[in-house]
Amino acid sequence: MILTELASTVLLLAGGAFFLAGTVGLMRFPDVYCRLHALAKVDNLGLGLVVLGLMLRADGLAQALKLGLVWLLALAASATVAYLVARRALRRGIAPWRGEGP
Amino acid sequence: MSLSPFDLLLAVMLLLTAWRALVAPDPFRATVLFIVFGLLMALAWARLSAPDIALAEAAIGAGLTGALLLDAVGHLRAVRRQSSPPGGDKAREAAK
Amino acid sequence: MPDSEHRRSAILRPGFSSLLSVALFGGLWWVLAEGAWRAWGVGAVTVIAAVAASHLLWPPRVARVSPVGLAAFLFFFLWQSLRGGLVVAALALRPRLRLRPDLHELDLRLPPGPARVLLADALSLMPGTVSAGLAGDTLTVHLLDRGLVTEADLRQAEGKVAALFGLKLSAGEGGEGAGD
Amino acid sequence: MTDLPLALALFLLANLAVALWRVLRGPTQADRMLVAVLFGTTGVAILLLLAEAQGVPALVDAALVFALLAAIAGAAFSVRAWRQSTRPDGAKERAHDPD
Repeated sequence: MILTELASTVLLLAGGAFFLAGTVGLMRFPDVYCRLHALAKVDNLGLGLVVLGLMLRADGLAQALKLGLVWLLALAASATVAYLVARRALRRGIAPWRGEGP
Repeated sequence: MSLSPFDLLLAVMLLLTAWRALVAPDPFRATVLFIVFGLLMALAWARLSAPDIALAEAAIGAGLTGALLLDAVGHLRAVRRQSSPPGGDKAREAAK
Repeated sequence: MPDSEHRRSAILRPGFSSLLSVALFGGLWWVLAEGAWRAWGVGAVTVIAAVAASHLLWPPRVARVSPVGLAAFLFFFLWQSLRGGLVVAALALRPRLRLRPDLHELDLRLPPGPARVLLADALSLMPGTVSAGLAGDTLTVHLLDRGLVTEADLRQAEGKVAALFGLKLSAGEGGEGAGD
Repeated sequence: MTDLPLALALFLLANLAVALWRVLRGPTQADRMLVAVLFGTTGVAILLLLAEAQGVPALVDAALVFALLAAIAGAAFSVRAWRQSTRPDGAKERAHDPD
């Protein structure tokens, strides 16, 4: 019992850390495409860890599965939106930032 | 339920987005801010333990209204773009 | 429940696949209702409507999913998305930000349809890649850093998606294990 | 121990505030579209944490709607609000006509 609690706490904190990393990436990355990487991957991993942490606290299988379902839906949504944004930005002619030299 | 730092921050964000949406220079930006306001409002309802209103706010207030407003912005742009270039008279005729 | 037998059977043609969808949507309802059995009255109606809608919108046998491929894909996907999050987080937190972003054009060997969509979506969640366009047979991928991803990585992902749908890719290096 | 979800929700809200400021500042319209992705993950996480912190499981449903809306808003952003392209190949966009 105490072990589940501990694991849940660790997972939640780790999730929070990933959200922080995602925000840092969002602030520092140079263009839309790179920011998409930060949002689509790091934040989703953070959400996954938070969901896992909350699943350990859920009162039943169905409730835990529902949390997992929310995560899956969020994954699908952000992957799709990331694709749409990137495609639209590319079609609008927003050139990707190329770092120092080729 | 006393006022927690969470509520305070949320309230500040709500006021900020509302103000920015009102003074936004172009419709697209105003619409984005409107959607953000709606989603933050849904969080506020969630904080007030009103899940049903949070759901309705997110679905109708932010989602449906936001999509409609975005559609309207697209229409406005298309109309403005057709009427602005010198060869655009034909297109405006067709729209009528 | 079966008020108009022939109409229902017209909607739900292939027996096994509709049975599968009933089980799937039923399970989904069970999860959504958080295991509350009282909600079954509404649930039954919803499940039937969902099955009918899914058959109308997405006729069966468009895609046949292989269970082994599904398991392999899920494992690969979860592992890769964990790695993706870690790698990009490390890049973001590095004190000196040094990125070399690039666009990469990938010639797809997957057939058009759900397989390509799944690949595009999955790549967006894997380390260092975001799909940015699908035109003809070419998938444009934005790379966060050129040193992070190789063509072989993309081909591996393509191979996993192919295995999920039980497809055999034509020629090429990435065509590992597309079993039935 | 039970305060952890609420504390984490506050932390995520602070993250969201910072990220929102960054995203809404632009510079391109594509940057602003990122709010859809942002709320699809951070907003969902905050709602799930609130559901746990306040003992209101129904908020999980609201989180589901959030995730769904992120997809809809993203599609509306990219398909609806940007139906014209700045490049001269606008033949496809022209196909749409108001009656």
